[in-house]
Amino acid sequence: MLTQTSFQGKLNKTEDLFIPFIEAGDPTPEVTIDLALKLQEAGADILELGIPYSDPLADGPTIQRAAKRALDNGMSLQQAIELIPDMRANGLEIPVVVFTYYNPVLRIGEEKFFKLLEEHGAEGVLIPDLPHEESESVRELALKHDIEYISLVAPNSEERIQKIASEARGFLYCVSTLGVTGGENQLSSEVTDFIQKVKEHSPVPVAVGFGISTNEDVQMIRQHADGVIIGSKIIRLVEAEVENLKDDSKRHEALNRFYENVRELVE
Amino acid sequence: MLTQTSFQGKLNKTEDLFIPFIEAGDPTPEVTIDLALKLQEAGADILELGIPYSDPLADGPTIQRAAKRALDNGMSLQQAIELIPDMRANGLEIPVVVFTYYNPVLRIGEEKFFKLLEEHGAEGVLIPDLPHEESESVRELALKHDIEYISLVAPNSEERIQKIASEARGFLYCVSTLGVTGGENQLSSEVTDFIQKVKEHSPVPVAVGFGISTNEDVQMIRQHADGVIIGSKIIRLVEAEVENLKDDSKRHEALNRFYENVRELVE
Amino acid sequence: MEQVYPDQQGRYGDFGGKYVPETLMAPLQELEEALDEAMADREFIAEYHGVLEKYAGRPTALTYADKVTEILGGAKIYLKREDLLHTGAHKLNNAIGQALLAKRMGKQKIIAETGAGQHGVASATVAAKFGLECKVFMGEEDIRRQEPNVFRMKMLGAEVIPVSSGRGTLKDATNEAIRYWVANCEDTFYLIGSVVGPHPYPRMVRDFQRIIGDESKRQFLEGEPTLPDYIYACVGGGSNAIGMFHPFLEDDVELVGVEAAGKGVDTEEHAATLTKGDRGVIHGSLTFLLQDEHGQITEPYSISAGLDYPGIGPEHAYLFDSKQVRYEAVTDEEAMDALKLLTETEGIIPAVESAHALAQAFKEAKDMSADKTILINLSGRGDKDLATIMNHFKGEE
Amino acid sequence: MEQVYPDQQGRYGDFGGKYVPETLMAPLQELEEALDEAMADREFIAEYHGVLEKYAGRPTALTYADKVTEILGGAKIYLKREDLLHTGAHKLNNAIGQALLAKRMGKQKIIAETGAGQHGVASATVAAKFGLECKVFMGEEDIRRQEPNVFRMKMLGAEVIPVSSGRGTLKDATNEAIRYWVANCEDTFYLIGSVVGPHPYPRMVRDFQRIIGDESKRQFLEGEPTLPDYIYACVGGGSNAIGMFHPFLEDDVELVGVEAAGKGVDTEEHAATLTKGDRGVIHGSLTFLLQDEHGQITEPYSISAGLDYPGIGPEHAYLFDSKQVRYEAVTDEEAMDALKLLTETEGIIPAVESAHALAQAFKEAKDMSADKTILINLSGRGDKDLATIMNHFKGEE
Ligand SMILES: Cc1ncc(COP(=O)(O)O)c(C=O)c1O
Ligand SMILES: Cc1ncc(COP(=O)(O)O)c(C=O)c1O
Repeated sequence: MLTQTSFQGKLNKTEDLFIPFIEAGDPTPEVTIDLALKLQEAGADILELGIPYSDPLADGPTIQRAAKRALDNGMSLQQAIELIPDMRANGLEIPVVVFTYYNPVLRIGEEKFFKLLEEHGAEGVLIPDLPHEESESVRELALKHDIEYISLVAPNSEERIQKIASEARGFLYCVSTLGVTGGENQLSSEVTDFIQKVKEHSPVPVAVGFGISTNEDVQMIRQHADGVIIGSKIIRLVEAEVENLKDDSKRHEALNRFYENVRELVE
Repeated sequence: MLTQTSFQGKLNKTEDLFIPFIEAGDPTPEVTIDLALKLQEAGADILELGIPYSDPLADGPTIQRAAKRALDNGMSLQQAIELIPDMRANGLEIPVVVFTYYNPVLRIGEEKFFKLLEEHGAEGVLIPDLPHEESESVRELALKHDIEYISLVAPNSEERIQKIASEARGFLYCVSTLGVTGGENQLSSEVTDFIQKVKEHSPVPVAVGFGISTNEDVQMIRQHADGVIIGSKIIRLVEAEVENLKDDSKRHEALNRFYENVRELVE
Repeated sequence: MEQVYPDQQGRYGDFGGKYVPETLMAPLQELEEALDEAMADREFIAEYHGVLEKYAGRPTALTYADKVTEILGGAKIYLKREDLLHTGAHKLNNAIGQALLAKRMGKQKIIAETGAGQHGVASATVAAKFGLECKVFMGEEDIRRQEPNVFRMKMLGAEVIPVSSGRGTLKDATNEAIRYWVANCEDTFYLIGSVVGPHPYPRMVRDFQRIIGDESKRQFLEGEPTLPDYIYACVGGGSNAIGMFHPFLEDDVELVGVEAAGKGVDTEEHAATLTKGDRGVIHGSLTFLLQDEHGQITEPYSISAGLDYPGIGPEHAYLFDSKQVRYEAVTDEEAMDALKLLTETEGIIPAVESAHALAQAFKEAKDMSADKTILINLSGRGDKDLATIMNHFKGEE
Repeated sequence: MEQVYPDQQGRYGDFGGKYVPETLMAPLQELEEALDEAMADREFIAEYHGVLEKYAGRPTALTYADKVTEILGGAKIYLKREDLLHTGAHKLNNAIGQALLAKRMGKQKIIAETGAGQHGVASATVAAKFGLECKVFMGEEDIRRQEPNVFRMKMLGAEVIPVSSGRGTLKDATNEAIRYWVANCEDTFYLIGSVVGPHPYPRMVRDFQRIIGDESKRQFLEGEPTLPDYIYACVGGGSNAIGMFHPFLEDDVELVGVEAAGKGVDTEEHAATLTKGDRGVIHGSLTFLLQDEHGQITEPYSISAGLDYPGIGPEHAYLFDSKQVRYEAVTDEEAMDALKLLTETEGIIPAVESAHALAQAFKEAKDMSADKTILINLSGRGDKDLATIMNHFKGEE
């Protein structure tokens, strides 16, 4: 592939990446747009935009709650994707990676899904319940639609690491620990070895996620990987302000507090 | 047997017998004595003195309640037998048949039981759960102690009727109906045939019991048998006055009412 | 040579007989004749065995309880799994036999007494299967503590008749059933649930339950392949115990019947008939029973409704008296501990009744050498006892 | 010739596969290797069959339901009696197989999800028997309606973990079990209760359940002696149905899977996955499921906790899609009527799940000629459902 992908075109750097996760529609579609912009302001390099799902197998209670809030408001896969042009119109420039479970994709149809992504200016997709072996056709479609298909590797991926890493696109999502999202993370020396090994094979930046919730975590990851992915912790910051964010008269200040908290986390 | 038994000696007639049943100790030992005398006054020819038992298999709810009242007052087989001399001292002249289940007899010992009966002036014994086949040794002991062993026959005794009836002593207790005591009695033509058959074989008077509760029942039985046995109905008359009978100031009148009711039943 | 008990009069030594109101003499005679005829009829026996196999789930398994054996560190422990029988206890063996006999006798109605409700459920079950009308007499206290079984009986189409006399347990239900039978013996078959009652009941129920022992003997000889050194069974009326013991009576096997000691044999609250009772007559037969000095039957107590009975089958009285079987008594507490141990180590929740046999066996097994083998009759499963078990252990959580 | 499904990728036609978080790919690989090795090891197979026979009570009976046959007046009706299996349902067949595999893999901890509680009880049972630590995930709604099973699990030493997400039923319990497994896959064996989940689960569970069909086939040929014309089984996840159907797939037998239509397939409240669902991914495999237009999984409903599941095993999806098996749906009402009929005529109280198979079979049997024979898989006993049954029929008294 000689030409640059849209993802690559929008990514400003390939090191020290900050990749936050928010759930589309949590607590409202409008707030999601505001949060995306605030995160960019706070230094986000890539936005992971979560699609709320009824049965998020890879997620812990925090993201389950976020999904429930979003679903209760009627958020869907298509509506979530349709938020991206609004984000862009309001100044979002960083690449957007849509994070969705596989079933909504199947339901809407894979072809239609990728067309929607392309048309609405998404640059990547991550499907946590579609491992490498099941994703071949999806990866081809992604390629065709100029969407980076983000792969994951886990500490127990073992021999499969090399294959997954070497075929990685966009960035490679390194699951730092066995478990669902939102757990506590203790970075052991084994994890740094694991990251090292992944980096050896990966043609794209290697970002680490799962359970990163403090500034110390962030600093530690930075020493080893090309980026940090922060999900549940960001959701908890949203959750702390959820009532204020829904209130027109309080939203502005809530967003500012959110911004300060994110800055504290990643600076 | 040429000599007369005590039972025969005390029995004034061998036809048109009225044989009431009371439970020893119901509601108190003293009242039992009073009731026995009132029954004699009302024309009783033989007194059936029931021994209260915890598990009276052949008895319906009325006699079960009487037994419970007596047992709650501490009545026992021996105490019940010891009431007979008191009855005699107060003027009771008719034969007394002790009605008891077999277990209390076994417990006290068969020998001792018959000695007690003899010493205390009882003339007969009836053990409803000791059928002919199981009663040989008891019948021998009875004979030895000048106690009449009262046998029962039932409508379904069939071929056994002849044997039981021909060996009967004192009087023969004809169970008029299948069932426990206290039921309703409908004297069918089969029953009169049955009584007839029993009478053919019995050397002693044939009395009919179980479920006789109205003057009409009594009249009907008199046409066919030598006597009527009235149990539950008498107990119900006691029961109706039970509180008054326990009250010294009201006993006299209660006994009179009891007397009137019994007269009405059998006259 | 196997001894032939009972004799013609229904006697096991001094015990047994027919101590019943005159009205029952004829139906008992009719029953005995029909029974003798049936038991001599190959077709009847084949039908009985066919229903046991194709409907009730016989043969039941013989399970080697390896984990509890290891934990106790003594004799090898085997379990005869009557808990796997349809409806959950050995009672069905007998109910099937008697129901087939009732049908053969042309009786369309059956009655039964029940304590734990297992015999009631078994009776209601065979009534449904063979198209008979069924009434079950059950004490009010037992209705309370065995509620699921009450509902099962009703679902099966039986009428459950609450008995309030006495303490409202098995003894009282039996009295009431007998009283009902006296009045209705012409068209009603009384399906007794244990080896109690007047002759020929104790013999009939034994013969319908000895399948337990016959099967165990065959399975043991196939597996081990010798006979067990000890056999344990709980004793309420005594049907599962006699059924298990009978085929081993002439063998070199130590047989142990286990009664319910309730809160202790030295308290007033127990059901240890042989350990603490005296000779007497109950429910139509001469046997041992719990009674006071005046011959009044006393109220027994056991945590298990199925052992909460003041009498015992006359054949047990005889086996006790002649020392052919050893009888022990086990408290509520010991039984419940054994229940817990079996549940946690073998994944089998036994009936509280059966847990009495387990408790005694476990106690003795510990001190035996590893070359000894013991067999415990697991007479039923504990599902019916969940409320009792929950209640008992709730303090411990 | 028997078809070899699934293929190497765990596919049954389009269905199956492994749609799981990356973290589970390694444990699934490890499981598949251990499973293939075990299934090729005669000793393992012998151990599995040994436990089934000596502990769990196999073979279970094949009962000719003469009375219900007579009442319906059509085909001859046979019942495969999984209700007689230890712990009361077919679930134990699979739990034994997986527990033996867990032991062989050196895993000391097992987890399980449960709906009706039968798989939870089966898992807790094998955990006790084989000395494993056990956690059972169970939805809060199911904990409420299957209370006796919750207590049984606790007695057996398992930890019951209440799941409050969703409607608190089987789907949610499964989600939570998978999440737990993701975090603890190194030392924990996930003992799935039906032919669902990522490959190799659907194949493994099927192979541990096909004993039902294998035995039935043998028993039928011994008895009738031809194969049945129709076979019915209820379908929740689909394990009892696949276990029964699989050995008959190549035979001239019409196979009928029965789903739960709840309050009616035209209402919102049902669990009729094949009848009303669409293709999608649930719990790691591609199959049919109940979902809304956006691909959100919808909440199923059935009176029976064991059928209250929005998905179905991928092999069923394939058999449905390829029309090898016919699938029907039966309402709560129809199932409960069939439960009542079987109880009152045959003296067998079936599980509410199994009653769905009965209802469909009875409906069809009526119109068949008397020379047809049908076989119904009675997957479990109704003891666990007494509260549900009581509640359902209480209006009628
Ligand atoms: C499981 C079980 N075991 C034992 C018994 C005691 O009866 P038996 O001594 O007649 O076996 C009962 C009685 O209900 C029972 O249900
Ligand atoms: C008795 C019974 N039958 C059927 C089922 C449904 O499961 P499956 O479809 O996997 O057999 C269950 C589930 O709990 C059950 O308990």
